[in-house]
Amino acid sequence: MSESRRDGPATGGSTPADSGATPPGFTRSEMMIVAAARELAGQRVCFVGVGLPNIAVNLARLTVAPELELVYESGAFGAKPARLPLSIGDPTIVTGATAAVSMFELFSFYLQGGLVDVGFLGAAQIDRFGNINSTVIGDYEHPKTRLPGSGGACEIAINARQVFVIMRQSRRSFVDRIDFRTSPGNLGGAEAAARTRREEGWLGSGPSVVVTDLGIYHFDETGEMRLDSIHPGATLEQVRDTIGWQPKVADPLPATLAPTSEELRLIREELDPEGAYTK
Amino acid sequence: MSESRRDGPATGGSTPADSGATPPGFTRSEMMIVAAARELAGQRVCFVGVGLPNIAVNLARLTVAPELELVYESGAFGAKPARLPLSIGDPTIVTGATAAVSMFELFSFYLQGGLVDVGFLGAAQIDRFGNINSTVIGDYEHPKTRLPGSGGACEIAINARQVFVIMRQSRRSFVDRIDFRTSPGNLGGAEAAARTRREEGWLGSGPSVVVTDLGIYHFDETGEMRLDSIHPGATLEQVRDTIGWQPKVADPLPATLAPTSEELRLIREELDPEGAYTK
Amino acid sequence: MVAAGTARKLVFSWLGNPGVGGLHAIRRRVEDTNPAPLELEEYSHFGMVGRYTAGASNLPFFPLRSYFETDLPKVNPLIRPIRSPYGDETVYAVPPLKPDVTVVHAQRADADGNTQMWGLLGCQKEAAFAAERVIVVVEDLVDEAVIRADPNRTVIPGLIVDAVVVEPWGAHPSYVQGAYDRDNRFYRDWEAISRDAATTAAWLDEWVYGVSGRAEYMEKLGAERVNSLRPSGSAPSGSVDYGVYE
Amino acid sequence: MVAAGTARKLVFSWLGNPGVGGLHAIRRRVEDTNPAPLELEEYSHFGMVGRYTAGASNLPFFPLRSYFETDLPKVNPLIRPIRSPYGDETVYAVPPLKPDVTVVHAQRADADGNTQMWGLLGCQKEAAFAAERVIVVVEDLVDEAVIRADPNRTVIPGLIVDAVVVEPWGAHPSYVQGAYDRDNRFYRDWEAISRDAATTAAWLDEWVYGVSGRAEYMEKLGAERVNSLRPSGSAPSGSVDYGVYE
Repeated sequence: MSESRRDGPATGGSTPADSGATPPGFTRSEMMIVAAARELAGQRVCFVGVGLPNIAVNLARLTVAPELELVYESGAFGAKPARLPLSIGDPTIVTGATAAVSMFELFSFYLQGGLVDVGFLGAAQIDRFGNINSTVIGDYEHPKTRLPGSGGACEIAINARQVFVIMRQSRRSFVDRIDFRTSPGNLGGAEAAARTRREEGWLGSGPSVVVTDLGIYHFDETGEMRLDSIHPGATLEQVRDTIGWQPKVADPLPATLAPTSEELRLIREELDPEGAYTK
Repeated sequence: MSESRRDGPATGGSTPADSGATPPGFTRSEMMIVAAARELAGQRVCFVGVGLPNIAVNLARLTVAPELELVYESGAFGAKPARLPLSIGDPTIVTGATAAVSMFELFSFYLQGGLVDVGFLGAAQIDRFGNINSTVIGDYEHPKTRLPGSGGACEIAINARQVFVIMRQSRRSFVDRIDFRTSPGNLGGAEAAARTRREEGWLGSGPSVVVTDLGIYHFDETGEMRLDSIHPGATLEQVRDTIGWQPKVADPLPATLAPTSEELRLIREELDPEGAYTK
Repeated sequence: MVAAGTARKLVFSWLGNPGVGGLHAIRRRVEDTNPAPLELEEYSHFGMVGRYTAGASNLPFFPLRSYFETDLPKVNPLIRPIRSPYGDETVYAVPPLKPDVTVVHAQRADADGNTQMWGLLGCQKEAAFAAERVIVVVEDLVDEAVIRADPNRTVIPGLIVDAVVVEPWGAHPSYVQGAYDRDNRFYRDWEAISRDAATTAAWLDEWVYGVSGRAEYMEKLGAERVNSLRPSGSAPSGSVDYGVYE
Repeated sequence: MVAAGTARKLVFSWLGNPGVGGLHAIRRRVEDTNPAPLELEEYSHFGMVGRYTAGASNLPFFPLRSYFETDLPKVNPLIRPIRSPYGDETVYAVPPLKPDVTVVHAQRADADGNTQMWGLLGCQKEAAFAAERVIVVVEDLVDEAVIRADPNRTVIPGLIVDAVVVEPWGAHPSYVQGAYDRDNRFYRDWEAISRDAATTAAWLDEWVYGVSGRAEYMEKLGAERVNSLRPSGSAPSGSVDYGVYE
């Protein structure tokens, strides 16, 4: 992640708004997507998950990261989709791409081979150390909610050089204890995680950013999430109400720069005219 | 191997000639190539080794086995070479082939996956049980002659459903003990070989025919080579003089049918006009 | 098949309506065992790719760097650690998967089943080589000469194909690169249809049991909708030269 | 490099003059340690393919069904048995190979190194992904649009390419599918040249040290010989349609 980008909001942003209302002009989902896209500045190869990562990464390609090479687990490298694909299995991913390869090749040579800089994931549950659940809510054998499962998320978390997460925060999603560990984050803390990664020969250094509808989190030296930027219109109270633990908060806490009119235009007119991601 | 083919020479052949001279009209090499090609009648998928197998298999495709699918370890399946390739890395193998694939795919899915009916090999040394050496003559560390090595021969012998061998016989090549086992045949005998193949999960059932410039050998129930047909012009004395053990000989011993004029025409005019294989 | 109750067990790595949401018919069977429980054997994507690769290669296992420090090996005892014979490193292994039948959809095949595809390849090749039987469904049946003109484009050789079904639009509501688009409306509609067992059953009655085959199904979809799925233009690959070597 | 004495060790699966015979320069070094001994690390073809695949995939080993009951594991202790975690089956493993440099020859690449090839692919892809550095030598430098028009034809992405060398006829005496033929005369002549250290040295003086580069080398070969290597006709792949999806 580029430092200038990371410092951007701190120097250029306004102070957090007191009101919990969404400011006029953009939605919380739009702010989340824009914030996530900006985090990709300076990155080269990004493995794109289904759902919110898909629109964030495509926005980044059109704005802060024109050189970004998009990898879709379905088997495309260097994709330049002419429209936002709803699914990661979509013909627009292939037409005009640099390479269309088998999933064996994609997972073996690109991901496991260490060529992916950022794995960009969504999730149903996350804990303070960035461990992720996308498998079940409740007990595995008799789940309350059966979720889609790993897809490629398990190996992306282990083999991508770093992991970005984008998800809406709530008491059900930001939990003290995830019900199932689908993708490892910083395990029980930074020190143990670093040792495990070294001993088990992981290429990845784990999660580095979580972008939600309320703010942007990075991971501190203990391996725990810390709120480093709060979105315009969001309050600390809202943040605390939607997290199942006492979150660490940067001090001072800058406000995320609001979406620019160009970022909003790209989302609304080019990427998601039907509002599938931004409702 | 088709039974009619196998019995062919016995019913239709002449008795062995007394004279050791090559009969007029064809060379020993031509007889060897023709005999080897005929053994391929009824086969579907043949993995073609470099050298003599290459011309024998291509002759078979033009005569007794028009449906034969040629697999070249360099990565071609269903090759229809418009000329005889000198090497297995030759563009004529690809133009007009059914598929051109990576060596990973060829060795993994086609060979190891069990789709190859016949692996057709040449060799420098062979013993009575069909074990093959194509690595060194003499000691491995300080060889008298350093040979090319396995190439694909090692895994072909293990994974092809059966193995055909074509080689000129001599005291140096048909030996009591090979100097190095590059490709396993019937090991120390049929019974032990069958047990080993079962226990180690081999797909192949080992060598089934050896064609030389003097005759055709199959393997009997003990797993040992037996001379089942002698080429016109060759004598039993010549056979025994060029084998490093007391060879088993079928009784009665039929003579191999001489090459037909069409077989000779194909070799001389279409496959090997420069005589690279038939000198 | 899950909704219709004909599937007993799923071996899988992802269960979703891509880009839309969950799969309610599966959720009903897993969460409520309605109408019957559904057995699950769960991997990640790479795990499934490895399973097909081992199946196609006749290997007893396939090694991969995944599953470290996750709960997947705990709920699936077939995901097992394996130690490298070089150094003391341990990775995970998955067992071979050899489907009874693999069905592949492709752009074209010849009468012998030699099949070519372009676009996303997934793990269709590995799944085909791993299978006991292979059925290829194609948009176009072509002459053998078309296949042999571009041997690097061949993904599945006729050698392993048991049947070729010529069924244009056979992949709907999914897509075929260059032929038609993904029918996103279908996936979005499915979200509402599949939420309820009764509406799901009604849909099956109308669209599966109620049509004689693919042709009637496409006719029922209507020409306007079908035509809207055609690509807006062509994007030719261009031709390369293999050369004549005689 | 073996003849010139600059190579110290060979890691290999086959040492021959394809279709012609042995390699005398190697034989001299191995049999007579002349001019110096040559260290050998020997596998089979599939073993080498497995080594590159493990290197490209960052796997600590690659399993394969080969080497059973042969002498190869005895002379190469890096070929090791590995037991399957499913049942009690044992297969063999080879260790990853990560070349310092992989040099690949291909028909075409764009300026970013995105490389396409057709014809026999060997294990060039695996060797490239396994390598620390990749040099691509191509017949033609093409526009990025040519590559992107046919993404399934891309074998090596520019992402892993360090240098693109545009050198027509750069594969001589070998061939390039569709561009020129294998110069079999060269391989046959080499048999006699390489039989003797002195004639080998003279050849190196004339054809390697004595020319300024590939262009002079081709000129020295002569137009007649070069022209005789061109394919006798063209064999076009034909074009397929990826479709525009906007």
